[in-house]
Amino acid sequence: MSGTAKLKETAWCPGCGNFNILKSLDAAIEKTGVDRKRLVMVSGIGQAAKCPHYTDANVFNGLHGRALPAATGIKIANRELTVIVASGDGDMYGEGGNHLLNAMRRNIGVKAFVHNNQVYGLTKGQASPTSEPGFVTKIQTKGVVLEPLNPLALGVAENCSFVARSTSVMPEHLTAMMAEAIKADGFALLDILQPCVSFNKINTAKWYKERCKELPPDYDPTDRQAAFAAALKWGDEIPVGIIYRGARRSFEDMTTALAGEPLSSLGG
Amino acid sequence: MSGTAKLKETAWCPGCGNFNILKSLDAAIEKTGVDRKRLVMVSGIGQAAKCPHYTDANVFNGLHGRALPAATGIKIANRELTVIVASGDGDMYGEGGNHLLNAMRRNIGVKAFVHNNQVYGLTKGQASPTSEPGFVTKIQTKGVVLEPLNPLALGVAENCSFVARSTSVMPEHLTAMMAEAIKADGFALLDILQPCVSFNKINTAKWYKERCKELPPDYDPTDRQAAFAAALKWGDEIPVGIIYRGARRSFEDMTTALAGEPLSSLGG
Amino acid sequence: MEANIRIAGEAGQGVQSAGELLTSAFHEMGLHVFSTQSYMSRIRGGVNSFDIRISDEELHSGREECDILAALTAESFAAEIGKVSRGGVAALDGDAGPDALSLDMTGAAKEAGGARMVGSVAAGIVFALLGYDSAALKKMMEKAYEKKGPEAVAGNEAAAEKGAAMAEGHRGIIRTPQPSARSGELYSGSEAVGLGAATAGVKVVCSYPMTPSTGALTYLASVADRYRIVVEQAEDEICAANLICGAAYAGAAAMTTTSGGGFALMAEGLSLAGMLELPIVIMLSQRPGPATGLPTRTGQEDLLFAVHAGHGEFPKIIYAPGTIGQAYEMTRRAFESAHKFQTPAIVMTDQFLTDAKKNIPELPAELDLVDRHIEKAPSADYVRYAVTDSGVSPRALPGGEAFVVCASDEHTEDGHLTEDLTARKAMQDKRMRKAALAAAEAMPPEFYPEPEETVLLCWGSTYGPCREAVDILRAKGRKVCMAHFAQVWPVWAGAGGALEGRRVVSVEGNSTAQFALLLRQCGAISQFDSILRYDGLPFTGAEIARRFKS
Amino acid sequence: MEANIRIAGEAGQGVQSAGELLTSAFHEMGLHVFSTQSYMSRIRGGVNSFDIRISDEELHSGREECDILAALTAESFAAEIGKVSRGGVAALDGDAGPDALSLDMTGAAKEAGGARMVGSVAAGIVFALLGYDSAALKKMMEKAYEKKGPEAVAGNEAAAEKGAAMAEGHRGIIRTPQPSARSGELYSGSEAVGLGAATAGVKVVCSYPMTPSTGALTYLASVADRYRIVVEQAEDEICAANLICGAAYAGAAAMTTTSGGGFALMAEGLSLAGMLELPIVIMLSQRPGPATGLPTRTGQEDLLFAVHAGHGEFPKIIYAPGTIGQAYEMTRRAFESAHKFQTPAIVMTDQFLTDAKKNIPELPAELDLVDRHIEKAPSADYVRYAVTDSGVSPRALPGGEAFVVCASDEHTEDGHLTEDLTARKAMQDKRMRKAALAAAEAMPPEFYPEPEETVLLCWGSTYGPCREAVDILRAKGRKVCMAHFAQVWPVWAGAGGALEGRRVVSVEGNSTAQFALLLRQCGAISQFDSILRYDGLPFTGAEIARRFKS
Ligand SMILES: Cc1ncc(C[n+]2csc(CCOP(=O)(O)OP(=O)(O)O)c2C)c(N)n1
Ligand SMILES: Cc1ncc(C[n+]2csc(CCOP(=O)(O)OP(=O)(O)O)c2C)c(N)n1
Ligand code: SF4
Ligand code: SF4
Ligand SMILES: [Mg+2]
Ligand SMILES: [Mg+2]
Repeated sequence: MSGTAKLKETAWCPGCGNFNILKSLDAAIEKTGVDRKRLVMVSGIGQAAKCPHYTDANVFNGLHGRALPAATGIKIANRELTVIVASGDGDMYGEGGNHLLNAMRRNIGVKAFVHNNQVYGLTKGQASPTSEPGFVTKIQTKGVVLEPLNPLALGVAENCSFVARSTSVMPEHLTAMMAEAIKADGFALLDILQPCVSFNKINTAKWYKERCKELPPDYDPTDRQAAFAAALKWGDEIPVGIIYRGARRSFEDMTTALAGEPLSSLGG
Repeated sequence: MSGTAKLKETAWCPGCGNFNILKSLDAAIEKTGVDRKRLVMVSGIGQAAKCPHYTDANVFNGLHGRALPAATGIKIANRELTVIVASGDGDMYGEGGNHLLNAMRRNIGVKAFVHNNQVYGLTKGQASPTSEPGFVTKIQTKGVVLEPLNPLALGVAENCSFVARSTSVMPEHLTAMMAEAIKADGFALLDILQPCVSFNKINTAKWYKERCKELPPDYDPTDRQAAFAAALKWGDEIPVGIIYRGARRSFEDMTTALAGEPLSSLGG
Repeated sequence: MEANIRIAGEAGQGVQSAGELLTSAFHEMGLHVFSTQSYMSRIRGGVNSFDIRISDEELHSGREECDILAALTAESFAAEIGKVSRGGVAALDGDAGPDALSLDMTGAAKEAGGARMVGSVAAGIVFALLGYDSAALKKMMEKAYEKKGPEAVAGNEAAAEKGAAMAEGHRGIIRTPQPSARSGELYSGSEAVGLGAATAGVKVVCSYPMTPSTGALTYLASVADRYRIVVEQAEDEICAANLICGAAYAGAAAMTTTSGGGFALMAEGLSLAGMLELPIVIMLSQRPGPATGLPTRTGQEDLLFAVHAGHGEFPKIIYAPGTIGQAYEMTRRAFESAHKFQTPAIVMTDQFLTDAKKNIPELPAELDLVDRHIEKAPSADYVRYAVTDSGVSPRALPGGEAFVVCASDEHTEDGHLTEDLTARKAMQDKRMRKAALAAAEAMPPEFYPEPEETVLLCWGSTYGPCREAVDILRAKGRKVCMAHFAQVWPVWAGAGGALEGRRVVSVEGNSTAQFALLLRQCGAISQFDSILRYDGLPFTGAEIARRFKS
Repeated sequence: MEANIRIAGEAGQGVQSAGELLTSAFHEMGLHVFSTQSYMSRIRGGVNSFDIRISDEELHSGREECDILAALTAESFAAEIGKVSRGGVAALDGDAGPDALSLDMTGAAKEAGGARMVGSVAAGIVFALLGYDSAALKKMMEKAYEKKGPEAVAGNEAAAEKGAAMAEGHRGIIRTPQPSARSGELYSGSEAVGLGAATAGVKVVCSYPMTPSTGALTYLASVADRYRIVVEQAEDEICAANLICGAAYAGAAAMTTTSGGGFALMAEGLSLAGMLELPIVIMLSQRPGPATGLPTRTGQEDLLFAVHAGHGEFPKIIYAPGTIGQAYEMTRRAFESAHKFQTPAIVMTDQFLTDAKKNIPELPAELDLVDRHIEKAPSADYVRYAVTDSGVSPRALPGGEAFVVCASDEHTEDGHLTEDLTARKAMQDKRMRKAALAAAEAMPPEFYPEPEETVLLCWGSTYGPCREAVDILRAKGRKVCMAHFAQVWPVWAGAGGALEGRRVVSVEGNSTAQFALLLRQCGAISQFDSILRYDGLPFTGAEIARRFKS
């Protein structure tokens, strides 16, 4: 085994949605023909954030909540790298909320795949920003009273260049969405609904399966008003698919200092 | 002069929009009959953030970007206080972005009045999150390439309970909006377009005057789709008024430990 | 007479529940207990273990070897079998080979009602091996599973019985301490911190979850109704720090709980509390770093960071409880000092102490409010930052008769921002006078049993292991004592005098002897030796004694 | 022979432009110059001042008194009139009373083309009072206003002439240094830091604006095209710290610029860089705290915080340039060391140094890249965190033949996270070996002129004032020298030996003598006296000499 091969054994719970996400990720990488040597998987801290260690790729597993700034730095330093962030809902929507807002604004060519299990897994079951109202935990003993964060609506509101949702319970769909995100120019947000068998007894695989429905074929992701309506849908039916595509140029293309050879090739 | 009277002299530039905002604030406090002894003005750091010092009120002038968490703590400790945050666009939309998102989610009874001059004033003219694309500064030497943050669309997307816009160039309107925000239950975001005569030569008083138009009387701020459309409007016409009212209960009302006398009255 | 029992297995197998159950049962029987936990940063799989040390005398720490190992997986068996003491016994749920007991614990659990009861089977085995009657165990099971219904109680009891039956042939194989009267109550370090805060009058707790600080947060949430506390999960640690500053300003005793990385994010807020003279309390529960490090392990690596954290210069008070009882007391004291000196106070714990459980004299659970030192009727010319001789200014709350104005910029006495550089100096001097005052009132260390030629210097959770090491070394005739500092900042002014002429050996859970460096920074010592550990595990008394060189 | 000229007025009146203009003009004429700025945290109003000290010999600091005061407002006149030296002269734009010149500068400016040219009128007055010919001033005006068009040039020249004419009656009232050959080039501390970084090869600069660090950021933005640098404004300092970690990982030399509060927010990211062994550079430009403090003033209050910042233990290298030349050199060295030891390096400056301008030998502006120590052809079994004797592991970049894996959790040599506690210890030891290595290569202090009985200990920007104090004191026969540390961490191992037997007087811009405490923490000194200043203004040589007690 080469010293830098991926970890063969995961630290995930049997039955966790993360496994499917990992499989879809591998499939999407194959499908899009991404050169793994030029692929950097970035994450923060959490159960989902361990994902990069289980991929054959370069890995930057940084701080909780700070995957996006690190990924941005990586992409700026070497824009020839494919930079994928695979991390949790707490990581990207909680601690990392400001960076998400600004990655959208910056439209940096980073793909954010958010393993959204609507709970803090690694720290044993506290509410995450996407936990449903009423969700009871050892901290939220009377149930969550905060309005869940809607990452998709946020993306539409901030004219994010790519906003999509999929779920680990629809692995092919997930692979397709990941591939679309990778192919898209600029920043891409892919929210991936994922069961956590250990701490989320509400939003189970069954729950997601019953609700997640693909957007109709005539859905137009460039229609911002329609996208906003789609982004707000939650409940008995949860749309999955490409919710929105903002018409934007990427940060890399708008930054003159990034024309030419990668910055990382300059230096002593 | 009592030791705790307001500062008589401001540190603002002559002609600055902040003066009108301060006047409207005073008018709105009078209009709503807020007891100044029970009023706490909270801010972070910036030119706008000096505002609390020029009001007759209690003042918590904290850290750059952190006005909202402090205000939240104040409101939790004593829900009988009226808590108004008066601070800048850099403060609340830049450094404080994550707190804004979460103040909306938490629906804490704090009123955020954002003096939005689309620039960093105190630090001498760098781009703020709301600076327009192409805005040239000593840091953004080729002009801003990031998409401006849209705080109103953000509010609509996150179902914020009160989202409004006004401008220092329409002082009566501003007073009315402030009064509405103060009267509303839960968290209120009021974005106030304000000229900065020293560093923003684009978005001048004239520029705002020419563009800001009140929403039509039949506009329904509870219609979320319409609100989203209104929030996106920018350019030749910029709507001012109450953009959105999310149907929400306040954090104070949903938190059992906050029933009864203020927490601040308990203790040795 | 004592014994150390270890339950080991995967995360998610119920190692912790079984351990908790045994701990309570032993305590209920009238044994002294000290339990510790060692676990991985994952939810399922891996190797976790739970130690319950029992004795007929008071205990102060854990032990590296165990006398009974009950392993629920082959992996954990392999990891721990080398640490079974001579004369000890090991059992594995599976084929353990010739030197240990192979017991089909899962099979027994299934028969009793389900594989997830395997921990109760193990508990039953342990009781039999120790030669104890399972009555106490059953009593605890009733209590623990009451909420889950009579079936759960019956199932677990059956599982324990089956376990006891499986090990019956080896009953009493271990020499065991004799139970006497049930003494004191069981508390974990987390609970003690939480209870200390609750009784002191904390009203606002705002934190972002982070191991190993989450235990105290969870405990506080569990008693929030009883004490009327708002426990709010923040979006990040920066919010937490600033929110409690706001709450403290408005008059509520306020606190946050965190660990190294979260504390780092709070450094700016800490400086704010110093500037605004706000009584906030931070529990900093340490784990090994840098960065994410070993998130579920123990360490004492953040001392110098904590002492110097925050830009600019301002007073700060830091306690580092050594025992579970001190965790309660020092947390209360942190609230007291924070309010007395109007400045932030920190309680430094670590994974070892927060997760450890021990029976100690019952901690008062009634409200016993610390004085918030509030000026209830400020005069007409009240100013928040009056320059006083002591440096402490009368503190009024907003909402009363006087405006309370504060600014993170330098300010005049009335709290408004100023650029008058003379006022600046006066204000900085005023703030730093509080540091001098706090220093004058700093706690002396505990010398155990009394000052000696050689001093094992320690702070925080190393108390127990160090104290045991002193007992071991003194039994061998070494002139050794312990000096434990439960307050690490400001350093007690008498430290230099008390340590003068003695050999100092600093025993610390870090790689640079930070506390000794701090004492040297203060001019209290010049030379020192050290015994350091930073692999993520706590010291044990035996280890310190072994590594001690005269 | 020397003179100190002060222009004072409101923010927004052009005090700074006039000061810059005079500074360049004096330098152009062939004088030695040292300029400093003192301003408030506001955009208009208040009292700002700009000092230009001129001499026929090299200068090292500013002075408290001035020989010429040109005040543009009554308020600034009142604030500064007491600081005019005996034999000096003051002029006010308005009625100055009997002891100073009342000159209608605004009137003259209006005549010349507009009130906003009042600064140029003042500059003309200054030139006349000094008895200098305005040619050099006009030359600089041409340069400064070229971009604004011929009208601006002509207007300002006319303003200067009117100013000179107004003061003609007092021409040469001041004894003035004689210009000789134009020597060296003018740089501010900010420019020197920026140029050092640019020539060293920085490719990614990510910062959030914060006074007084913004100058270096602005400078870097202004040369971004020339050196091909991405200068990106972050949404907050946490982004900045983590973004440069990512950039450094991917191979770009990367840096951030900040001040105390922003640095506090970066503490977690600093710990990350320590754990991932990333070569990041932070310029920390100090101002007085705590919290927002005095945002536009100077101080040296963040030393102990910086040295211990970040949770856990990891190596860190900190420079504190004392001069503008050193600002360039130490920034370059920070990049060198960060890459050599693969760990974060910090350059500590402050408002005084970043805003100061002085003529020094021209700094090389060509790229002179520091070695990034990159393994270009990693072998098939390459691992990022190989445990080596030195502690430094061969560093490859992602995108090449080998995967580069890194984790903020403790990790094995291949960079993957681990909970193997033996691996943990090996990895922590490996990292800390780099600290030892860095310590062995730490810079000795500069003794000026040579070691003496009494040592004025200093670090960072206090160099100049301290050096001047030594000159003053030695002229009085005192056996005093300066020991200036341009590297403050790790502390040079020889410090103890070099200072032994000497009296140490620490001269620092803080209230607790932090550097002396740090030296004592390291065991290098035991006793010390101190001369401290923390009102937001820099020391002057005369002040130190005055406050020095034998
Ligand atoms: C600064 C900081 N705060 C808190 C933590 C503790 N922490 C680690 S992971 C996590 C939450 C994980 O939740 P999520 O991102 O949803 O990932 P999941 O485990 O659910 O996949 C927290 C709070 C940390 N590592 N760093
Ligand atoms: C942590 C931190 N970072 C940076 C700063 C510097 N700073 C002070 S105010 C400000 C921006 C102010 O812009 P804005 O909030 O829009 O207020 P304005 O001055 O325009 O009213 C900045 C960057 C600071 N005080 N603290
Ligand atoms: S805790 Fe939840 S999210 Fe984490 S691995 Fe287990 S099931 Fe998956
Ligand atoms: S800098 Fe701009 S925002 Fe600030 S006071 Fe001046 S005009 Fe107003
Ligand atoms: Mg999650
Ligand atoms: Mg602004």
